[in-house]
Amino acid sequence: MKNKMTVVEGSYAVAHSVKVCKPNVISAYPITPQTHIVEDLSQFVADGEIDCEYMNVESEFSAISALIGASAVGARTYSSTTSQGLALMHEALFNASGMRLPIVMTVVNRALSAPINIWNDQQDSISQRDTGWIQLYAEDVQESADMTPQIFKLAEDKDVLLPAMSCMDGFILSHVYEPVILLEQDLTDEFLPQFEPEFILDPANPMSFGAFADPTTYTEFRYRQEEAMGVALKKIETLANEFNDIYGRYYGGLVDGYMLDDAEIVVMAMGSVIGTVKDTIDMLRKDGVSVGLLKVRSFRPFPVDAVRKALKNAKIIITLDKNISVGKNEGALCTEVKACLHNTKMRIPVIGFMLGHGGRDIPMGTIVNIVDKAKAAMKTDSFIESGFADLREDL
Amino acid sequence: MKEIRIHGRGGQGSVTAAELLAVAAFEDGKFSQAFPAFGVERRGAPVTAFVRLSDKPIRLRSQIYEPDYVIVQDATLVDVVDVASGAKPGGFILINTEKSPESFNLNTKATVRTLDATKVAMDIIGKPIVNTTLIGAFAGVTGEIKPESIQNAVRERFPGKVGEKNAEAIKAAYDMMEAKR
Amino acid sequence: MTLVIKTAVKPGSTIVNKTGAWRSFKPIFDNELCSKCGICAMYCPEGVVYKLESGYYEPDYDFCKGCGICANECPKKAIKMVLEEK
Amino acid sequence: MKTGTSLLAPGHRGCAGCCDALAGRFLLDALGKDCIVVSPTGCLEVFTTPYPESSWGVPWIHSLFENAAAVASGVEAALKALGRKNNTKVVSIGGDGATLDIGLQAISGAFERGHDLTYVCVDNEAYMNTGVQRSSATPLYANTTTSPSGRESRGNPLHKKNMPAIMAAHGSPYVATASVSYAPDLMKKIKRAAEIEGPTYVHIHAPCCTGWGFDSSKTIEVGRLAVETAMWPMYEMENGEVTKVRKIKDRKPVEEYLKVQKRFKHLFTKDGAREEVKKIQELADWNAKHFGLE
Repeated sequence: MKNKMTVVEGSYAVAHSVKVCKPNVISAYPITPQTHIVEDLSQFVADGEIDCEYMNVESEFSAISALIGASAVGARTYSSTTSQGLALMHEALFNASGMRLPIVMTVVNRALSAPINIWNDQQDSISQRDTGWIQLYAEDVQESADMTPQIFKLAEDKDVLLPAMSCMDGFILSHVYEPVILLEQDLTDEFLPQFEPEFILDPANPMSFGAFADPTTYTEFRYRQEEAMGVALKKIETLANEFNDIYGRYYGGLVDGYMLDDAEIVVMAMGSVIGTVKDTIDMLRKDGVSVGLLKVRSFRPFPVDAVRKALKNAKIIITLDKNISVGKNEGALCTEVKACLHNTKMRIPVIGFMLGHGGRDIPMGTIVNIVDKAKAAMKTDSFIESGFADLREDL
Repeated sequence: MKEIRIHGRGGQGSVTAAELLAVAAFEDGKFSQAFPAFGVERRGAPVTAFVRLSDKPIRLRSQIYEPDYVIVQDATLVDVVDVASGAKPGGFILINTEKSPESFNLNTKATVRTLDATKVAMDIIGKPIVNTTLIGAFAGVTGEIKPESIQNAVRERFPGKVGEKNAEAIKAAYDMMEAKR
Repeated sequence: MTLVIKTAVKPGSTIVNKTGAWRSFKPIFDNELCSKCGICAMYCPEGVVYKLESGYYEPDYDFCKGCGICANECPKKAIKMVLEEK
Repeated sequence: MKTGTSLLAPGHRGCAGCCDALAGRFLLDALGKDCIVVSPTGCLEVFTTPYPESSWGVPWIHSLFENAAAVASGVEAALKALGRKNNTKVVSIGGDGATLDIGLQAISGAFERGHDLTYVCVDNEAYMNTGVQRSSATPLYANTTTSPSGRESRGNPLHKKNMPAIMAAHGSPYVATASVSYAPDLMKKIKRAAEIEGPTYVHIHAPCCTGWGFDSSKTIEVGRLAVETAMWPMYEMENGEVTKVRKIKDRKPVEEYLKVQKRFKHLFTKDGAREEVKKIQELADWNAKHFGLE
């Protein structure tokens, strides 16, 4: 495998993946740290390496709006954004999912203003969790690259037809240079079928899209989205395996465990912090600490059953959230995991730690401290409230 | 795993140096990772970039606090930035300067090495661009990467005459430092 | 669930909604006065004043909402609005 | 078989005497079947597509209030990318709120990018869909629910935004003003706009009986008065230059237009508002002079 690797920037690897997925229309607006992806795609267009309409629009709002039109015409559509840009798209995100248009977008995760901050956390995509978009989170550059064709195939599946976000941590993954296998065109052609929707905007068969639904039908539109998310849940597993058959790489389906089976303390997290957690676990295991990891790949749909199954031997659960649900004093993953365990016989304490906001670094020491707190809680049976893991005392 | 921290000023090519080291190390058969300490700095401001080299795939994504090696692109940075911060005993701090290592009163257990990379670059490349010369010197000091691998990485990144001249400077700096290893 | 929600809707399907029930005044066309100019058809907001083979015009009362534009615009005053008897 | 059956089917929920329904029908009569229509949120969108029905006999899409031009530009780009553009016209039709206010940025972007599309504004001079609130297309001194007349107010204190000039300034090859009261002229202009390559714009003046306060039978008559008083100048612009105007014979005083509408009633009460009417007359005079209407 190593001889197929090359050292490139994360953004380039993802842009390359987009290229081999052959989108018909790309529409994007530049915003740090997403810029390198759209610059690379623009260069591919300029060099004739990709045959598509590339739209340099005047805002993120128009970027997503243009793709709504393009997708309804039957085009494979792609965009990439982050932070404020994603927030600006908010209204249209609901629209894309409500119209069941399988637009694919790489979200290069970044903090939200104010105060203005260009660095990584996951507040942007997490804030869009109820928009009806699929959300997958990647651990490293290779997974970000590999997620792209998987998510196109998932979104465009005729039983799913939901827009989807492939989330990668800003800078940490988008600007890192590391060895990666750039996706092969022939394998991608084999893996990813043509997008052939049943209904399109076509004068030969003039259907209307985006009708006005009153109280007698609106609920059922939303229900069908929920149903499609249920289908997506199963397909994410299948696609991960199909991808493995063709490309020979696997990252877990909905979730993935590391040193999990015998672990008393289970750390749950999403995105690029996973690697640091794995190294920390290796170190702690040497000291005899019974700790493991449950990586969450799919946040929407949320894999309730898979999480319950994976946590069955845990004694205490730690969630790491690069987001803050202000007013709840915990992050979104923490809330989801707690909700997962409710209405079951599993009585496992869940302690949520919020960290890594606005690009604050997460060194192994921070993870060690968190695990220490969980250890102490297990020993004394004392309850620890969720909260911030890396607050400065001097500010 | 070996960890490297590069100090420079915006516009001096610190991030490119990190990237080239990662590419060269990978060509040498190691796994590598390079990333900048992302900032909003503009030309002239102090910047930092990081590199990790390992025999195994690299998973760790935090910044580097205890580097095995430090590269300082501009000796004037020593007054502004704590370039020796966390440097491991037995490691090296490589500074671009015409001065001797002893003239820097750094509080560190790492070994300080110096090279007038600006002169080497001026003589060979004809421009005071020191990032490539310094990573050549880094290879000479540490023996972590083959100079040929760095030369190849530079040739690939800057095809043609520019790459060739840089490759020449890399070899010269390597030889100067390797001789004193 | 038997209700199948499709996001795409069939063309021209509002035809099932007979808006003639909205009408309180009904346009009555007098062919004696009509000059067959077609202005009544042109300015009908429902698009339901149709030209007959004879060249005269006739509204489709299934949809006519009785707005009175046709009567107001008729240059020959050949259309009268009369109170709907229901 | 009934002759003249429109591509905009009846059974829609527009008001009796609706100007939007007329504009929508004229649009499709002018374009025929080979087009794709994008509507922003507004009366026309709401009353033509009550799920699971649609009045539209051509492919049609509604997304949001402020993004119709962006959606239309995506439709056009996708048709090109998929090799299906051929002669298919991409048209957006929206109200004055969606055009002059909330959707302006998306329109500006689409026109700047030079897409081959036509944007049609049906201007009834306020937010009728939500109950007659003022927009930037509301004329001076008009009474709306958010610019009411009162002891301290003579209605809307601001001037109507000059949207056609804004579109012409974008370098649009064709910009025209039209009126629902002049149907053949309107359809000719829409056809022309659609046939010209690049982003073109048609601004239709459309009297709303409900919002302006006149009998439903008077829609066409009121629209005609706007033109005959020079309150609504009708002209065509090619590449930024006015190339054609509709001349007015025996221009009428603005009172004749204003007096038939409840939204200007407060200007004609016992204690009157002669100054305000005079100001409106000055606007009409300016139009007449500026466009050479006489």
